[in-house]
Amino acid sequence: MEIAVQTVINVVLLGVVYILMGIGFAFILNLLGIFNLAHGAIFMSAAYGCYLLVVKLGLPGFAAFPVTVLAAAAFGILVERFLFRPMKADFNRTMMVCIALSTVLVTTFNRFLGTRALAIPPFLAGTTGLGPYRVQTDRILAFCIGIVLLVGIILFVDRSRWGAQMQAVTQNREGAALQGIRFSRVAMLAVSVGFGLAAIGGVFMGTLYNLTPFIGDVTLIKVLMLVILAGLGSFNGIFYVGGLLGLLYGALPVVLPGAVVDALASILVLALLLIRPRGFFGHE
Amino acid sequence: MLLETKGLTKRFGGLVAVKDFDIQVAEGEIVGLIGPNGAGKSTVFNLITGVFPVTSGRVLFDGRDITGKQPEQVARLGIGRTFQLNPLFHEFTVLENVTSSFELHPHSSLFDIFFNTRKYRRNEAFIAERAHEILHVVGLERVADELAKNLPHGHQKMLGVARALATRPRLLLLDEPLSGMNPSEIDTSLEAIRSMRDHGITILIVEHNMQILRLCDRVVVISFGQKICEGSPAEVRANEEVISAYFGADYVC
Amino acid sequence: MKKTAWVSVLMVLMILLAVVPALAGCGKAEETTTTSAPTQTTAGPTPTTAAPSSTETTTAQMETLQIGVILSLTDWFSVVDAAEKMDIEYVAQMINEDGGIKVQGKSYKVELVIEDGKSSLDGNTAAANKLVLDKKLKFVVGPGAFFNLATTPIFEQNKVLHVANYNGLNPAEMNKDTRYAFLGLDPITQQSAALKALKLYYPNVKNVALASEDATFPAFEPHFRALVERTGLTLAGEPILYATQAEDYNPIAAKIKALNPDAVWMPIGIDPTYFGIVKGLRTLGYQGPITFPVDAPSVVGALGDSATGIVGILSKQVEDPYIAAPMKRLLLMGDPKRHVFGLAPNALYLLKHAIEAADSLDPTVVRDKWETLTSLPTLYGDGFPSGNQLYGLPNHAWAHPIPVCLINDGKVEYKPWILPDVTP
Amino acid sequence: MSDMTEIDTTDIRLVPESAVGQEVAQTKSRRWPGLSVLGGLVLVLALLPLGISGSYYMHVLILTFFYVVIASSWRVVSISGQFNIAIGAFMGIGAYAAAIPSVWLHWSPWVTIPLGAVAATIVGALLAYPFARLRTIYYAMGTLFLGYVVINLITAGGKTTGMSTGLGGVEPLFSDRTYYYYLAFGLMLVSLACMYRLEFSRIGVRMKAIAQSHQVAASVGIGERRNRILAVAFGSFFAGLMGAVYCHYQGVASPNSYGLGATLWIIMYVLVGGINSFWGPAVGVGMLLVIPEFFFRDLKGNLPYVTAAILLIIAFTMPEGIVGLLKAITDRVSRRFRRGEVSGDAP
Amino acid sequence: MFVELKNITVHYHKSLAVDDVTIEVPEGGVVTIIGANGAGKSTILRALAGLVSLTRGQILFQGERIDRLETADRVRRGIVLVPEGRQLFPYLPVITNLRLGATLRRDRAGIAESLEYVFDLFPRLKERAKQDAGTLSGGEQQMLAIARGLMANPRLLCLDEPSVGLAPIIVELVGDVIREINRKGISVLLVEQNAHLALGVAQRGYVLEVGRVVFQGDAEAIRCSEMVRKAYLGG
Repeated sequence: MEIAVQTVINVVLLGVVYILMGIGFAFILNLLGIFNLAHGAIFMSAAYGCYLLVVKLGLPGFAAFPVTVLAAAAFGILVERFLFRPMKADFNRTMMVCIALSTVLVTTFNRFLGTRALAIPPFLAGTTGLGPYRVQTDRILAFCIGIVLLVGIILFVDRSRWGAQMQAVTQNREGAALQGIRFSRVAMLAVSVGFGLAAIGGVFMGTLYNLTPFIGDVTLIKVLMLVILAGLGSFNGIFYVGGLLGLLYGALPVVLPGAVVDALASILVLALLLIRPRGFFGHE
Repeated sequence: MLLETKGLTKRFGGLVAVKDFDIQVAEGEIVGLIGPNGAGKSTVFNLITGVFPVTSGRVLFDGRDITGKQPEQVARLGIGRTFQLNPLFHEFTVLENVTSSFELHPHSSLFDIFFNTRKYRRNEAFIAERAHEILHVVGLERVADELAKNLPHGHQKMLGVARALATRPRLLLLDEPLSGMNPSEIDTSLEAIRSMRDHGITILIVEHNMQILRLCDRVVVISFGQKICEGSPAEVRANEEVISAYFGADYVC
Repeated sequence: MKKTAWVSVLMVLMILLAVVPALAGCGKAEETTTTSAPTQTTAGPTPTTAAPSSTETTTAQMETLQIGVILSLTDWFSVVDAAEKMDIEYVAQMINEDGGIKVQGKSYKVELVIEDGKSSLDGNTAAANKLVLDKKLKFVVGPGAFFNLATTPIFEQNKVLHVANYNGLNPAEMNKDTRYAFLGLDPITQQSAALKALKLYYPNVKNVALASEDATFPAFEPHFRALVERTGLTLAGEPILYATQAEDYNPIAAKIKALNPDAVWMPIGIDPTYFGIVKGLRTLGYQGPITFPVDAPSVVGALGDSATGIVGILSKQVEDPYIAAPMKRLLLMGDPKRHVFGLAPNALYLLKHAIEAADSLDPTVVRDKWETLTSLPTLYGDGFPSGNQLYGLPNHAWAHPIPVCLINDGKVEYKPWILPDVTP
Repeated sequence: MSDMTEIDTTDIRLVPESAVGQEVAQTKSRRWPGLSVLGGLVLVLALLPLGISGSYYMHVLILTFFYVVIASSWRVVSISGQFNIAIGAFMGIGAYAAAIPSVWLHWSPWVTIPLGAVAATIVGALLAYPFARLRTIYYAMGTLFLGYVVINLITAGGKTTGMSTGLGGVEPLFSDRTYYYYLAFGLMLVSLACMYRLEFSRIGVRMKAIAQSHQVAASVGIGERRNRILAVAFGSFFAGLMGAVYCHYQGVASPNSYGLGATLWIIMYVLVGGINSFWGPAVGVGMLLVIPEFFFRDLKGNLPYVTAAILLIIAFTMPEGIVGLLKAITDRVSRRFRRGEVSGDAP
Repeated sequence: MFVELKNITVHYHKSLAVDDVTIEVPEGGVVTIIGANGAGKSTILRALAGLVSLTRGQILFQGERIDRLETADRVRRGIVLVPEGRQLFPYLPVITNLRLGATLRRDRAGIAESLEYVFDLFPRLKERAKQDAGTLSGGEQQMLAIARGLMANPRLLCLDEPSVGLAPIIVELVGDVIREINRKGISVLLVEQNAHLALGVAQRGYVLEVGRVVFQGDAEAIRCSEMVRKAYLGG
């Protein structure tokens, strides 16, 4: 019973992190048509950034968290302006740029901080009772922040002016331009929000789990799965598929040993992809 | 009948693009399929050539049921076609566009191609020669080495026809061959189409330029996916009611 | 047909690319006094004179012995190996301060040639080739873990004596035919110490849950089962295996807890996985002791309050009252608080003593002598051979006393070092 | 595919035969300088072992030969419009199909290497069938996950595959590296010749046609599915072959060499060299693999910065890769030359 | 002159699409460009909206050169294109589509007023305000496209083939709407191949053939020109 409860908590939390990452990735993909293969590296860098702020500069966790996210968002603006825009959405060239960016970030953190596994100190130490079960307080905190953020994102996309513009560009770029929507600004916003969300995911992961320069690689694969399975251009789908992946990776390790988990989960994803090549929630 | 469709119907989701459409094309005829934009003319072509699966109905070619065949199989049977948009291999030169379309006659097997056998070389030499001939016929010989994407619109159209001719079709489906052409180009095109017929190719043309009436033996008018009248050009032109309803009153005046 | 022009340009470029380094390679080959024929076993190390820029006048007169080192400085395994690089350099410095390696009355200054194994077998192959073919080295230290799969064949073929930091028990890494392969630490003995310490400090423990990274585990499994039995414990349930590359280790922790064991034993893994599982276990409210190879300050730093009830092996700290003298000296050479794995440095240390014992710079002679030795000094105290039967080689794998510490409530308590059981 | 159609000689010839003949002759004579340069290069590489025997450069060059073939085989798949992110996996299938019988059944390498190549081809062709439904980005992502699945299966394969640590003890083909050099070099020449033949024959034309417009291609009788499967089978044959030879050369097969990271770098070789030209992969391998090995060896851990910088420079300044740039330059020069000619003729 | 396209030349890829065309639209007028498919009509509108750049020539808006401006800046000046194929946002509700039309406007009151105006003009849209645009019928989508264009408070509304794929009854309605819009003082540049519709509402017209203007003049003159009748009216 206890293992079941713990599994449910794991599934939900993992799902929330995947969804945050997936939405960030999807913003960039849908608006700019760029498969941001550096998303995992951004995720990792943000986790390290937060670690540095807390441990090296002694900032309290609650201050370091927003600073990290804002810094990532600002970095996103720079990346959009100086790396993505000159590539003119050419698939091959953006791929090269993303891999270069990812390589630089990973190498840098590996060179200077990669000599041991680190962890961001907990925001709220200790555990909290949840009925008869005990749960790490940070997990509850992360879960709450995650849910608040998800609601915030839904509202942002559905209700705000910028959200509507982003959706418009996603659905019909030329039509959007004709309404006077400036693509470059919306693209910048999308990349910076995308990087910000990746940073949030990174800080969560860095706090709850551990920090190495290579955590991004694993997460990137999950995010790709998520976005493709949800369908390009889909927003709602990310929530469902994020939940599904959370379930796969939160629950399967309980019943299956080691590498079999990855094998089974990836076969499942591939099968789904072959059944519905355009994803399950994508338009058309 | 060379080509015959029976009760051809196509649905896209809830939208019925083509409904119960029947058409007959006899060997050696030029048949025009006319109608306003969005009437479903190109959809009919795509159903005949197997690009879209048919919702219901049948397509018969030379008495054989070809419903549900893949586009390349349809091409192999002898139905060539041109496209309204993107009708070319843009990155190929004009000449390559034509030579690459010589897939069926003469045909070289994979073995021949890979090992560059005598037969393959002979075939290729023949193809090169024939391609020049075809380009000469459609008047594109001078631009043979230009990239297809750099051609002006009218030339691209003609190249589409050249490409279709390379398959040596028995039936040629032309999708708006006259659009984007100036009157003198139109005259040459009409002449070219007529000479193709004289070489024994049966032709079905989709057009909304009324000048095509000069060329056709028979005309089928389609609107909203349904055939609304059929007959000789004179008969159709005389059918005032149809014309005014679907093309505007000025067509009649 | 317009292609010809650029094809020519390209070809010229490619020829230049191929010819220039080739010429450079030829030039280099002529410089060295040894011939490149690998069959010539008498070829010693390249005794070039020391670099003139050396500031130390005492060592300036010494000849140099280049020793190759393979460590993964980039990619995922650098979490382990980047720290090793610093320490092996300190050990080399230590050896040089002590007058270098003394062979036939001459002193040789140790100069390390460190290559990056890139955390992949491909990278290790390249690194080994570089050391063997390019630098013509006759002695190599490393790599660690299963990367020996890639390097062993190259060393064997070129008769290069190599001391692996530790290995993954794959027969391809070390078997009766790999006569030039030596092992700095027999990994089984390390785990024997872990169980012994567990039994010693938690006498009530009757059964242990075994959780391991899955890839190397199959090779270790029979040995681990034997160890558990020999220590007088039983396994709680079947071993729990997990993939190295996962984000969330909580499911693993939940699975371990569900076995309800007296203690948890994690023999194989890397720090991130250990920490993840311990963190998970403690938040789940698991109270029993956990043992795994740790670096005490890292554990405390990464786990905070969760760092309790941990039986750690292999933590090397200056404040450890039981610490062996050479290890203490190594720690004091840099920041004493740093994270020391101490496996590659130990391999180098062993190699130095083996060469001196053989009194020769010929790898074959050293090997023959080494196979007769039953004791050698290590950084951890006196070393002894282990696993002669297992590897089918006499005295090729070595073991040494293992440091032990207990961590409770974030406090580290050092315990006397444990002499592990010899693997048959 | 039987060949039934006879050439119809009754067609009227509008172009004199001599004109066609002239064109061919001209082409041949222009090819000569390129061929002689190529021959020179082959000669130099064939004689190189005399100079660098037993040196590390030999290993680098062997590796280069392998990767030139693998990157080229990826490009062959790509000319049919398929951005296949599973080429590493096919290499892995070849490698493991060779390594497993070699390690566990002690089969001779002369059997296992062809076995690896054939296994990769068959698996590639079979998998290509369902994937032929996917196009563009969906195909790329589908194959990305395909590669991921293959690696995961290898990793979950227990003792048989050696899991993530790799499978050691694969029997070597030769004891002397020079033989490997010639084997790899020979295989590269043969493979490149095959690929050149494929690309510049009618098969390559078909593939390129499909890549540009599968609808137009179908309308002239070029089947999309069969040609795409053919491309994948052809590419995976060479990938599998090289994977198999490479694992015998190295003595191990490890999933790490065939994963997403490895595949992405193979693709980077092609993109850097130029995806639109036959020699692009070779140039890319030279740029990203050979040059860092030869000129930046002392950087060690900082080496990734160099490769990242190369990628950025190429992405920013040469959208078509290095060969693309060279081509553009020579094209411009020759066009200016030609224009001069034409204007001279004009009245 | 209100809007003036002066000797513009446009290339698509490398092929010539519009060749040295001059078109003038007077303030408050309705001008039409007719011609066959592929004659370059749409290209002219796209160049005017800033979706394609000019190879040569100028575009003047009240004497000011606007051919280097971004699309958004042209929309801000009041040049709004209702594109061919409608280019709606199919997965957004009708009301959001309309509001996006007013992206550049900041006057809340003005937007509300415009909204009321378009709902008056197209009562059907009001009924379907909450529905996704993609679920509307063809005619409703065309109305939505025009309404969205009106939301930007245009001074020149460019309509590209508004009659495509519409039933005859609806085509009539489109004609009425254009007249109604024009009555409000908005200039209209109409591109049509339905010459009947186009010449019915326009005061002035241009006939385009392969990227060149071959005939221009009053709507009536065009209607009766022998050459035009022959080429485009099936005479």
